[in-house]
Amino acid sequence: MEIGSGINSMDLDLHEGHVIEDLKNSAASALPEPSRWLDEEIERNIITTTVDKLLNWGRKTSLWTETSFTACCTFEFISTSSSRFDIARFGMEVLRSSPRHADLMITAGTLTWKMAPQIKRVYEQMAEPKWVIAMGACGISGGIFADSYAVVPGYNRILPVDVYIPGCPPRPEALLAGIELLRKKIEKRSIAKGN
Amino acid sequence: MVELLLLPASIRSELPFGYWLHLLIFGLGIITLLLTSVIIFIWLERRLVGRFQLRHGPNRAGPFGLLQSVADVIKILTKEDIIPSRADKLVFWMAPVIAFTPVVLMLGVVPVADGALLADLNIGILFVVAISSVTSLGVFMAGWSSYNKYSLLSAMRTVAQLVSYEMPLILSMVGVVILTGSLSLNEMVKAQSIPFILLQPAGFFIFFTASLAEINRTPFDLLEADSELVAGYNIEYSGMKFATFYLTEYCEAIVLSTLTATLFLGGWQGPWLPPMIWLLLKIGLVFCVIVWIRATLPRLRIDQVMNFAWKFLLPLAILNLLLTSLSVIFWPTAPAWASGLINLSMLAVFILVYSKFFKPGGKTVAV
Amino acid sequence: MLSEFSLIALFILIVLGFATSLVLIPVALRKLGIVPSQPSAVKSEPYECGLETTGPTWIQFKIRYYFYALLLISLDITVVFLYPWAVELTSLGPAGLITIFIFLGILAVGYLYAWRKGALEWK
Amino acid sequence: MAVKTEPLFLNLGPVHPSTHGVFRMRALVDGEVITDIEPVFGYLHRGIEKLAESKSYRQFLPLTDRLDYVSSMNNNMAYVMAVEKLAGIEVPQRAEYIRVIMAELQRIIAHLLAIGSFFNDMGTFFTPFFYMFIQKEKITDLFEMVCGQRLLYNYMRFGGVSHDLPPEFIPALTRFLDEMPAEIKKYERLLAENEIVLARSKNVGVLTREMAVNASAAGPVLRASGVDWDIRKVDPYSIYDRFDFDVPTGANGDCYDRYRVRVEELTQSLNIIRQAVNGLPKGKVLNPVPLRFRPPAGEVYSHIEGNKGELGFHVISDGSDKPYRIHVRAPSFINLTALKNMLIGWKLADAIIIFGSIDICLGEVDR
Amino acid sequence: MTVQLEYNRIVEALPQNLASSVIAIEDHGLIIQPERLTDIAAFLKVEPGMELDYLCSITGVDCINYFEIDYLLYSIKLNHRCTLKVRLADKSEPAVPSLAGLWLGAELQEREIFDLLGINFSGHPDMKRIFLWEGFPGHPLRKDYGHGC
Repeated sequence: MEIGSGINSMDLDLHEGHVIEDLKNSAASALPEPSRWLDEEIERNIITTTVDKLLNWGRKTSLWTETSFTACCTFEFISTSSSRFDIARFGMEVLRSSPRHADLMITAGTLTWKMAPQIKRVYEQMAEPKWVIAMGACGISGGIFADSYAVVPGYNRILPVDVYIPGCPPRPEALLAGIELLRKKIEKRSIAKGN
Repeated sequence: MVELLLLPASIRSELPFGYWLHLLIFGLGIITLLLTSVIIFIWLERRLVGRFQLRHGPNRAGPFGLLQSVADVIKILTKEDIIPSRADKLVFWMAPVIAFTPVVLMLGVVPVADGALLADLNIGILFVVAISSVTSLGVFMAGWSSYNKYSLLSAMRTVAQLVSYEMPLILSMVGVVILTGSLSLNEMVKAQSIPFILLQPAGFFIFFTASLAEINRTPFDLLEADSELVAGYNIEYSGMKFATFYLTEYCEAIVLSTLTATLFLGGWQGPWLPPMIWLLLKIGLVFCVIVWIRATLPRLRIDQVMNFAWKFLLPLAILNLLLTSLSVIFWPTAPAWASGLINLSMLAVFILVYSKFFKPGGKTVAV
Repeated sequence: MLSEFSLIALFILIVLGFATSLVLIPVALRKLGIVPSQPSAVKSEPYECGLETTGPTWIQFKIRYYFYALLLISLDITVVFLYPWAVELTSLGPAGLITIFIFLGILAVGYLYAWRKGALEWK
Repeated sequence: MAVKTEPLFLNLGPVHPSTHGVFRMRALVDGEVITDIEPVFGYLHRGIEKLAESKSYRQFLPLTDRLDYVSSMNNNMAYVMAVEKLAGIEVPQRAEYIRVIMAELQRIIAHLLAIGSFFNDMGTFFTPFFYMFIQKEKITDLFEMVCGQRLLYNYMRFGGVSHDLPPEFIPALTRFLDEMPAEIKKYERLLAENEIVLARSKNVGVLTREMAVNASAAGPVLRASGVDWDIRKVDPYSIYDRFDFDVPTGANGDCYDRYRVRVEELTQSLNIIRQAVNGLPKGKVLNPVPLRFRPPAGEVYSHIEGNKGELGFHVISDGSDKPYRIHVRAPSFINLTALKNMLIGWKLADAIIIFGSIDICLGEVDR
Repeated sequence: MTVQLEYNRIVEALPQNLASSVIAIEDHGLIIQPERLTDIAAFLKVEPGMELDYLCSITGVDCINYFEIDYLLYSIKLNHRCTLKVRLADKSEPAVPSLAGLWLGAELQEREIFDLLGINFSGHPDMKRIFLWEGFPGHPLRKDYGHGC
C-alpha cells in the first residue's frame, strides 16, 4: 500500500519490526517493583494530610479505564462492567479510549512482543497519575503461553504493574477485589512524596 | 439565594449599586447554578443510563452516589496537563475557553421567573442564535490544533454537522417569534398561556432534533463517535482542559434543554410551585428525554446526518414557517387545538412523503 | 436598553474570566505540587492507537466538509432577516406575507439549485 | 470541480475501541471515504500451533479454549473430535448429547456477543450489548455448573466429557430455554426494525455470493450471502443428523443480513438444545483413554460448524504422545480475506460496522 | 454428508498433460507436482462433475525431508471434497505457485505459511510476514526452529 510522500507499507513494517526488536532486547528482565514507597514513613502535616485525603478520595473514586484490552480476559472485564456485576457502582463505567483521559490500564489478556510497543506507548501517553492492573495469568507471567516465541512473559517487563490479579481468566469477583486493592494503594499516596 | 434571584428586575433602579448588584447576583448565580446542575445532571445521566441498562449506576460515592461527579472533578483537576509537542499551542490553549464561554452566555437572556433574568434584551432570541454557533468554532479549533488525525476528522465533522443544523434550528424558532410578536425570551414565556409545543408540534420537533445535533448527542454524536474516532476532538486534551470540554458538552445540553423548556414548554410558567422550580423541572424533563435517546438509539452516518438536515429538516422548517404565518394572517382567531392539529398533520404528511423517498443503507464511492 | 447590553458585555467578561481560570488553575496547582507533571517525548506525541503517526496531519483536506459552511453562509444571513419580519407580521398583514413569500421564493431557488447541482449529496 | 485533496493515512487499531481486540487496519481516507486499506495481523499471535508440538495431546486441550475465547466449547469439541477420529475412540451416547448441548449454548453466547458488539459499533451506548450480556451470564452460570469455569471451560475430553451433568443442570437449562424465546422477541422488537439500524446496515458492506465463496468465507458470513452451507447439515458430525433444524440464509449479503442470520440461528440453537435435552440418554459420559495417550501415526482433518464458520483441526500424528503438527482452520481469520474488498469505497463509519458484522475473535485470527 | 472424491476419478478426468503431473495417490490426498498446481486447481474449479469452487484450508507441514502443503477443496454445489498435496524437496528456498489468483481465500493463508514456515508463494500479490514482525529470526513452525523463545 502506498501511503504517500514516498513511503509504502513495507517501510512501515520494517520500522515497526525494529521497534519491536529494540524493545525485546531492552526488556530482558522485569522492571523493578514500583510499590516500595508503600512502606516508607514520611512526615506529614495537617495541610498535606487533608489535601491528600481529598485527592486520594477523588482519585480512587473515579478510576477511568483505558480501553486497551488484548485477549480473553477482556470478556471477564466486560462481564464485570455489565449489568450483573456492574462496575459502574464504583464510578468505573467510564471507558475512555484516549490515554489522555484515562487513569487505569487494565491489561486484560496475553501480551505479544508485536503488541508490546503499542501498549507501552499507550501507557506512556497516559496522563499522571496512572495505575496498571495486570489481569490474569498471562498478564502476570505469560501464563499458559509463557514458553511461546511471541509472548511477553508478563506485563511487568514493560510497565510498572501496581496490582496483580491471578486467574485464567480471573472471575469478576476477583477483578473487583483487585480494584479494591488498588483503591487501598491509592489511599497511601501523598503529595509530600511528590506523587 | 433563590429569593434574590427571584427579585424583580426593578431592583436595579431602586437600590444603590443596584446595577452592579444585579450583575453580581445573576452573573455568579448563573455560573454557580449551571455548574451545580452539571454535576447533578451528570450523576442523573449515569444513574439513568444505568437503569436503562438494568444495572445500578454509581452508588458508592456519597449517598446514592451523588458525590461521584465531585470525585470526578477532583480527580480531573489534579490530572497531568499534557500539551502535545506538535500542536498549535496558542489555539490549543484557547479552544476550551472559546468553546465554553458562549454556552454560559446563552443563559444570560433566559428568564427564571417573570422579569428575572440577567439582561432582558429586545433581541434575546437573536442573541442566542448568534452566540450559539461560536461553540462549534471552539470545537473546531480543538480538533484542528491537536495535530491528531482522529481529532482532525472530528473537527471536519464539526464544520459540516454543527453548521448544517444551525439552519433548521433558527428557522424553527421563527414560528415561535411569529406567535409571540417579540424577540425577547421573557415575552415569549409570557405569551405561552398554552405551551407552544401544543401549537407548534412540528416546530418543537425540528428544534429538539436540531438541538440534539448541535450538542452532538445520539443519534448525531459523530464528533466523538467512540467506535470510529476513538474519542473525537478532545482526544489530546487531558486534565482540566478536557474537563472544560466535558463541562461544555453538559452545559450545552442543559442550555438547550432550558431553551426547549423556555420556547416550547412554557418556561417558568406553572401553577402552585415557584417559577424557578417549574423551570428546573422542565429542564430536567427535557434532559431525561435526551438521556433516554442516548441510551436507546444508534448513531447515524455523516451523509445521513447531512441529508437529514438539508433535505428533511430544512424544507420542513420552511413549510412550518409558511403555514404558521398564513394561519396567523388569515385565521388569527383559530382555536389552539385547530392550529396545533394543522401543524401536526403537516408534520405527519411530510414524514409520510419523505419516507417514500427514504432508502436505507448506503452505496460505495468509486475510488 | 443600552444598560441591558452593557450587562451582557460585562457578563461576557465574567464568563471569559471564569473559563480562563478553569484552564489556568491546573498551572497554579502544578506549581504547588498537587498536579503531577512528568513530561516526556513520547507523552507529548499525538496518540494514534498506540502507534507513531505517519505522514502529515495538516493536509489539504477534502472540500466536502466546508461545502456546507459555504451553503450556510449563503442561506443563513438571509434567514436572519426573517426575524424582524416575524415580529411585525401581524401588523404588516397580507402585504408582508406576499413580500416574504417572494423573499423565500428567491431563497428556495438558490436552495433547489444547490440540491440539483448535487451540493447536498455527500460524495 | 477539481480541488486537490490529499489522502490521510490513519491507523485504525490495534488499541482502538471497535476493532474487537487488537486488530489493526492501515487506512487511507479521503475525507470520510476509505480509498485503500491494509489489514495488519499478528498482534495476538501467541504461536499456539507451535506450542502444540511441544505438548501432549491432552495438554493441548486447554490451549484450544484460548483460540476463539468466546466459543471455547466449540473449539474443544472440534479438537477432541479430530483426535477421536485419528485414534478411533468411541464416545458414549450421553456424552455426544451433552457435547451438542454445550456447543449450541456456546453458539448462543457467541452470537449474542456478535449482535451486541455489532450494535456497539453502530454507536448505541452499550445498551443492547448489556442486554445480551444478561442472557450470556445465564448461560455462563450453566457452564459454571458443569465445569466450574466462566470463560475457558476445558470441558471435553477424548472419549467424552470431563464430568457428568450435575442434577440441578437440566432444570436450570429448561428454565433458560423457556425464558430465552421471549427475550429474543424483545430484542427483535427493540432492534430489528429500528430505522437507524436499517439505514446504517442495509445494503452496506455487501458481500456477493460469488465473492463469499471465492474468498472462502464461512459461517454466518457465507450464509448471509445466500449460500446454504452449514457443516451441521451438509456434513453432519457428532449426532447432528438426529436433530431437526433450519439453516437461515440471507439474500443480499449486507451487514443487516449477517445480523439477521445470527439472530435466527439463536432460535435454531434453542431448538436443537430442546431436542437434545428431550433425547438425553442415561449412561456414562467418558470412555477413558490412557494417560500417556499415543494415537497411531496418520493425519486427519475434522471440522465442525463453529460459531464463526467452519472450524477445522488438521492433526498429523507420528505415533508419539505429542502431535507432530496441528493446524487450525480458523474461520475468523479466513473470513477476513474479503475485508479489503468489502471496505474500499465505504465511509469510515461503515467500515467499522462492516468489520463488526464479520464478527471475528482475535485469539482465533492470530492464534 | 460431504463425500470424499475418489482420487482415481479425478486422475481419470484430468486431461493428459495434467494427469502426468500427478505423482502419487495417497489416502489423504492427491500428490501433484508443485509446478502444475495452479493448472490442476483451475481445472478442478470449473470442470463439470468436480466444481471444487471453495478452497477450505491450506496447511503447511515441515516433514523434515521436505515441506508438504495440503489444499483442502470443497464443492459447495455438489457437496464433495478433495485434498491436493504438493511436496517441496528444496528446503533452502522452497517455492510454490500461489493460488491467490484463483481463490481470494488463499491470500491470507498463504501469507501465514510464508510467515511461519518460510515457503514462498510465487505470484502472490503481497507476500510478506503476517503474524510476526519484519526482522523476526527464522520461521517458528519449522522443525529445526526449536521450542519456545
